[in-house]
Amino acid sequence: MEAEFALKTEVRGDVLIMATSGYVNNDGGQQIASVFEEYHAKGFSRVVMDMKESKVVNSIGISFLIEVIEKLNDNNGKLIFANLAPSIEKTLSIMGLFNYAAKESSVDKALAALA
Amino acid sequence: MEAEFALKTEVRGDVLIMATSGYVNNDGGQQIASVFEEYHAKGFSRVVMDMKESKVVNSIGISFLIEVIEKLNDNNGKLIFANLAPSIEKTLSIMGLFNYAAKESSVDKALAALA
Amino acid sequence: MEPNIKLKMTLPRIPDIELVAIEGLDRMARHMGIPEEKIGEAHVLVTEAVINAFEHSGQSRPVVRIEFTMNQEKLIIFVRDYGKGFDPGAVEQPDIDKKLSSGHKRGWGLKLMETMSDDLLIESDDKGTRITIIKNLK
Amino acid sequence: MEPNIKLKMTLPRIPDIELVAIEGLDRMARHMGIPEEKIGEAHVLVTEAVINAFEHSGQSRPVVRIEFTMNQEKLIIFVRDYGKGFDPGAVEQPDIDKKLSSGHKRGWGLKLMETMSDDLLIESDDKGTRITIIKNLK
Ligand SMILES: Nc1ncnc2c1ncn2[C@@H]1O[C@H](COP(=O)(O)OP(=O)(O)O)[C@@H](O)[C@H]1O
Ligand SMILES: Nc1ncnc2c1ncn2[C@@H]1O[C@H](COP(=O)(O)OP(=O)(O)O)[C@@H](O)[C@H]1O
Repeated sequence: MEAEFALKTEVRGDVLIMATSGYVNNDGGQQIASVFEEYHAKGFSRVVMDMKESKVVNSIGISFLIEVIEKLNDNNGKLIFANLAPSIEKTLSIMGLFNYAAKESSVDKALAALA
Repeated sequence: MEAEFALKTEVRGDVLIMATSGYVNNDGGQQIASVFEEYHAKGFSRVVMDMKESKVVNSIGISFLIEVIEKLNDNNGKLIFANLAPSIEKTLSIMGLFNYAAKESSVDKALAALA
Repeated sequence: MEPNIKLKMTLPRIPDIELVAIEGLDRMARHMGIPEEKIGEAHVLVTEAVINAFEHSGQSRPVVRIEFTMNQEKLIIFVRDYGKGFDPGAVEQPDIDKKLSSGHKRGWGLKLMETMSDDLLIESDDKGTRITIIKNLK
Repeated sequence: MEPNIKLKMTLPRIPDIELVAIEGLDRMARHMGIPEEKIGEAHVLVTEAVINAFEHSGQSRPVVRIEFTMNQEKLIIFVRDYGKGFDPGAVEQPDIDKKLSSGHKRGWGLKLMETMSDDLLIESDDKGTRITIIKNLK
């Protein structure tokens, strides 16, 4: 069974890494958006979303990522997803998020792509 | 959600430690009984059942532990349960298993009690 | 006061399906803020009732219905099968001393349900069995 | 061939209750040996359908019914609410380019269900909405 949503953040140089675990529902999406906003206000514009520990998402949760992308676009920022489960990757793809964000198979590869 | 049953065994001196994880159902109980039988045949008669990673059991699974106790009784053996969740402890208590087996709050305490 | 919440399921006979009922119960209980200890005891009630309904009912294509009704004070679990029924009065009380030397180690489900519940009603005839279990949550 | 297996639930409106339906689906799928990839896609179908049924139905004390029928080839998901209904033809198709500059980022559920399913039927009137989703599992 999918666990409750939780979010861990880590900063590596000028990159913000947000790692989700559990079900990315409405609350989860809101947490992502507000933690992002906090760092964005401090000037972070390069973000890795590590979703390794999430197997289930819903479209409400994910719609908050569109907000993240919008804000990053405004100042030439970049978002890279890492460790997507196949059904989450398909969800993001149907929503067209990969027109505005990249994906990599690991956090290390995402960091390398941002370097 | 409770995970699938799995069993790990470890030998410390002349003590057999069996650690369950997940749902102790019919299959789980059978696995415990047959792994025990294997070691019992080699002469092990002191056993610690570590149930830290199990939160749900059923009475069919637990009834195999009566078999374990019966065989241990036949040659002065001893069984100690460790790390029981409250509802599992209550289940074993209602079944009267603590008339024939002990319980401790950790594997270390169980080993100390056997030493 | 928060009104009753209710969850109903009709379960197919597949391995460990009782864990789906338990998952539903857990979500309800967490939402209502029920203490972990009471939830753990309710797990036992659900597990034993569902297993019995599938195992002993003797239906060729068995289904089991389960309903949970919960408020802050009480949980009512209702389990129904469409099997051959049984006479609860005729079931022998299990005894660990006898079980130890017997070939039949099982027979603990009803005793566990009786001891862990606050009230237990069994209605059974040749059309099947309905078990109603009341568990106080305070 | 293994016959159809069937699981039915009537869900209360509590947070994340859709995960209980997903747990039931997972147990059925594992029992039938369905590939992980198909199960993951079915999760999306269930989640979106159940969330919509609770969120948009406008019932004062909402319940949602969900039924899974599964065999080796096919999964049929049926979701029913007793709400106010809607006209699926009048729902605007979401578009990421427009969403980026809009205040309304949501509106993806129906599109995800349509794209991930093999067939989707919506029947809706002022007595509520029934969604039937077919997902091929091979
Ligand atoms: N739902 C049921 N339908 C028919 N018989 C039942 C049912 N539940 C219990 N029984 C009868 O009662 C007996 C005792 O059940 P229980 O105490 O749960 O132990 P066990 O299931 O291990 O035999 C069963 O062996 C069975 O004969
Ligand atoms: N079960 C339902 N009952 C009533 N209206 C619904 C239902 N499902 C969907 N709708 C309507 O269709 C619209 C689009 O739904 P959807 O694509 O899932 O996006 P969202 O739920 O994010 O709005 C909803 O906003 C709602 O107006």
